[in-house]
Amino acid sequence: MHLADIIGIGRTAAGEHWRRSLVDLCVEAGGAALDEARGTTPTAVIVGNALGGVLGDQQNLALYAASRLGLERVETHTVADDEASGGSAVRVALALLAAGLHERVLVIGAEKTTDALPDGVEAARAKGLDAVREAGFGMGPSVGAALAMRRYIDEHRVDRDLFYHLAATAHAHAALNPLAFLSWPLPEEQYRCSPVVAEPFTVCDGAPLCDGAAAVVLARPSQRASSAIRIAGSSAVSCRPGIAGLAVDLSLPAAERSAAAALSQAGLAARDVSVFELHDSSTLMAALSVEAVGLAPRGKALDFAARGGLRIGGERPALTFGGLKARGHVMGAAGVCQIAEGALQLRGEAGTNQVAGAKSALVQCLGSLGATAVTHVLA
Amino acid sequence: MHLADIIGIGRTAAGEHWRRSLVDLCVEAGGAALDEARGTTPTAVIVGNALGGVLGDQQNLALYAASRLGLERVETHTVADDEASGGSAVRVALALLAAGLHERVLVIGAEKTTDALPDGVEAARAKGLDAVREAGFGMGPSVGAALAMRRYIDEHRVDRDLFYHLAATAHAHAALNPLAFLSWPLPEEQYRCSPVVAEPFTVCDGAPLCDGAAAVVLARPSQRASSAIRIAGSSAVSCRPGIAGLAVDLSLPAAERSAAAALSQAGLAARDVSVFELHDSSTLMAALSVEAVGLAPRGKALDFAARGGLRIGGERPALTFGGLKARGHVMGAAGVCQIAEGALQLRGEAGTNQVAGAKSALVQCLGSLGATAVTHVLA
Amino acid sequence: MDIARSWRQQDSNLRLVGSRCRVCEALVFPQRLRCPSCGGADLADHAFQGGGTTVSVATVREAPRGFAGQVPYAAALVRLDEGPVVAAMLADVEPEEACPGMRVSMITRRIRQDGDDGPIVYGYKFAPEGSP
Amino acid sequence: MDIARSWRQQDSNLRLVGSRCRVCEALVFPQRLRCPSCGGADLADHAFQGGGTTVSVATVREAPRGFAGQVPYAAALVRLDEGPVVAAMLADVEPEEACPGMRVSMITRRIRQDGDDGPIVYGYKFAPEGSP
Ligand SMILES: [Zn+2]
Ligand SMILES: [Zn+2]
Repeated sequence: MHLADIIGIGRTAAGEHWRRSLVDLCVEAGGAALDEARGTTPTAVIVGNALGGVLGDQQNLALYAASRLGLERVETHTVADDEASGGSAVRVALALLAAGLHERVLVIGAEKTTDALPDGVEAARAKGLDAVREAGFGMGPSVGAALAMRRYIDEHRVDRDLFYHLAATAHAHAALNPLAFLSWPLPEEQYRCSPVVAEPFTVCDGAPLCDGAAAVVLARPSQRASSAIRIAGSSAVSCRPGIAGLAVDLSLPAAERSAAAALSQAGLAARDVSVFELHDSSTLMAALSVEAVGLAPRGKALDFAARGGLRIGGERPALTFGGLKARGHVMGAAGVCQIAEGALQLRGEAGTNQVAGAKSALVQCLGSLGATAVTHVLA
Repeated sequence: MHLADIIGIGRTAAGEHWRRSLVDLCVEAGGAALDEARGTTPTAVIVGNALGGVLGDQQNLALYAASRLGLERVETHTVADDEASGGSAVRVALALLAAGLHERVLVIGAEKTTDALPDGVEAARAKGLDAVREAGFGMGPSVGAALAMRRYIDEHRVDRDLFYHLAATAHAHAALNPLAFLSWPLPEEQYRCSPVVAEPFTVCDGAPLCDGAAAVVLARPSQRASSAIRIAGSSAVSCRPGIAGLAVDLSLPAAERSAAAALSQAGLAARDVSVFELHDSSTLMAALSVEAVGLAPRGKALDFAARGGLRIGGERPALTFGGLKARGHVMGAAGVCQIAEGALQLRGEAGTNQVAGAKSALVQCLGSLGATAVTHVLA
Repeated sequence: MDIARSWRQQDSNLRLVGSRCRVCEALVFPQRLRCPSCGGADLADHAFQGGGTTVSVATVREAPRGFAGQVPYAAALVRLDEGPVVAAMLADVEPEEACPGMRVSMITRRIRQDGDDGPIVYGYKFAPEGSP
Repeated sequence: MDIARSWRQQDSNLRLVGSRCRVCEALVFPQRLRCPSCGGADLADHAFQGGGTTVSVATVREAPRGFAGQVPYAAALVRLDEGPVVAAMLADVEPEEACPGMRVSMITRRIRQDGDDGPIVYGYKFAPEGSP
């Protein structure tokens, strides 16, 4: 399928943007994307943002982002699907384009976490799990991942330290990316000595929450031949929220279905895809994602990563700009950031992060510990 | 145009639902709509909600609503466009249908305000205005409406008490509606003696925030002849946020453009429409809405209401179930609630609130004091 | 602001009240308005017995806001004897001694405080069976 | 949590710093990254003089959280002499004496406190011109 063209890309660094508000971040990334798509003015602005509500930030964010970008008389929507917000925003934009309601849509993902203290951010994030039965009983995404990680170790009989290789892959790629938050290689020793968050889950198993934004201008498929990157597949699937199901089954059914549907639309199999941007909000989620997308059999994601299978230059290059784990976890911005990174790969503009000869990319964004999955295939 | 059919409707009462959580309200309204649309299972669930984030409630709400309704493997999105969230959710659902991505979509609008104290809710609501320059300096929607109301009185040289007739119209209709929150007629004496919130704006000028939810099941237009109510026009427009612009210009350009576009799609003029559900979040907003939609010239909305022009049985029946002002202001649920009410009118199922011979309805939902407008025309 | 919320949850929190579907007999925790198995809306309250077995355990050392005063604590998934799996903290056990496969039963403890002056919320935790 | 936010806003709050577009000379308050008139990104800081005229006034008696201690107060829209209209509280005037068309000038006052133990935020209010 040819759902849309990506005709403009903008990204801020992932990190601590003390001088920027949430709206500022939208304007910085959105403005850069508009500059790239010069000569075309979008008539809709869709913003994905996860925590702005809980953290008391600007509401009706897409309205304010559009207005500060000088875009008046446009359709604006703000999508809040937890960590999948960015992917969902792209998805809503595609629907507006495919419905023939707009010719050009600006999509922004943005998150501002550093205005709040870390324990408050973790509590805010926990509201994306069951707010009453999980968040209300002390379970956040890190505790949830820890419970699943313990099960993964027991069930698949793997060494706990093998999770290192997923983090190390992300760090190795982030070390090449000037916009990354944790832009350095991760020594195995540092991983092993990392402070415990929820045994067996350590600080180095989690992706660092930070500020950031990314934007793309999407256009209805042009009739003329065009060098623009195409969105060739798109699928959003939600099912079965809950830490219990995740940890008991050790699978991500929404991610599996969403990836399969998006690949099928694009006429591709996972083995045909050049680049994988996955939702590695923790090493545990990275492992389950790698398996859900079909890059390794159940229980074998860690081995695959340890063999270098996910490295740039490896069999299935993934997290090529550092992933959430080392580029930085920009929450609601993540999905748009991934799309921008995938598109840069296909343009051949990924610089030191370039995957040689990249022709297609699978980009998957997850919310509520994988219960919501949004996958796009670029070609 | 024939954008979609409304094949199921569900509503909770507007009021204080102490026994219901935000997710429960979604399930109650959504379940009723599903029951009406029996035999069809939607493959997407879109939820509009305004305050759940700021008030620390369940995030990724559409995921949890879908799951609690037993809908698995569906696409879910949560839309947060301030008070326009409900209208936006309908709009996103229409885009998914028109894009051919789904055949049936469940749309839910839900809001839960009574878990918080009123001053906290007002502060939360204020984040839908400019969070830094307005909310941060003590301006909420009520203060904004007060500043605009003072200008309206000065500019149009009207008596402050003339605003009574807009509130009285809503109350007269709510008195007939068993699901309304303020289900009684409003005596003029009570209006005149109402406690001041922000002079000249009184408690009786504002719409009472409360809990509530509404849902509709939308279907792609059927090829076969069908008695289902059709959505014949749809437009979302955002422009120029800010109390200053509102109060200086005393107009709602987003609402004007959105109404004009939706009517044009439906092939109707305002004078052809049987029922108007407008966003009367205050008497001031009601006046500007009536003028934006073209029911009265600038500055003449109060006279028109005083003449009974907006009453059921009057020239342009509006707020026919009591509007936000007296049915109750369910914030992010309002837009879906209005759609449900409009559809009931066209089905002839509005009971004591029925507008005789209703053939078309204009439904308009506003966010951020009118900077975001979403209009649908039903026929 | 959380007083109404706590009040609404007290049956679930204090007595493990969930729902039983009158149509398909499915048991679910916590209470539901619709049956997750058959979609029906005819549900009755059902108080679970409180016995169960841990499925997974994690020792929490960095807690979200509201729980910091309790670290370290063991978070667990407990499969109730009637079927549903509940996420809860363990009590009356050293976190490092908690492990998957332990028999536990429900007890009532202080769960969290919402803000420094907010209400204290009581609810279920699980303790090793036979602990005092 | 609002310390970073307050710090970021201090130029705007304390010195009415907005932006001037180097392309089209538009003046805007507060600071912008993009010019609202021409869309350009070449903007310089611009401190407004602080003089202006009230466009509308409302006496607030029921305030949102964070402002209750100040009621009654006059909220106003002030058109700065350079053009932009600012929403702000009035000071040094009885609320009922405030009216549209008053000449006012900017002063620095305490605006709000974020929570009982949160930081106190200072910023602009407007007082009648020539008041002490
Ligand atoms: Zn059942
Ligand atoms: Zn300019």
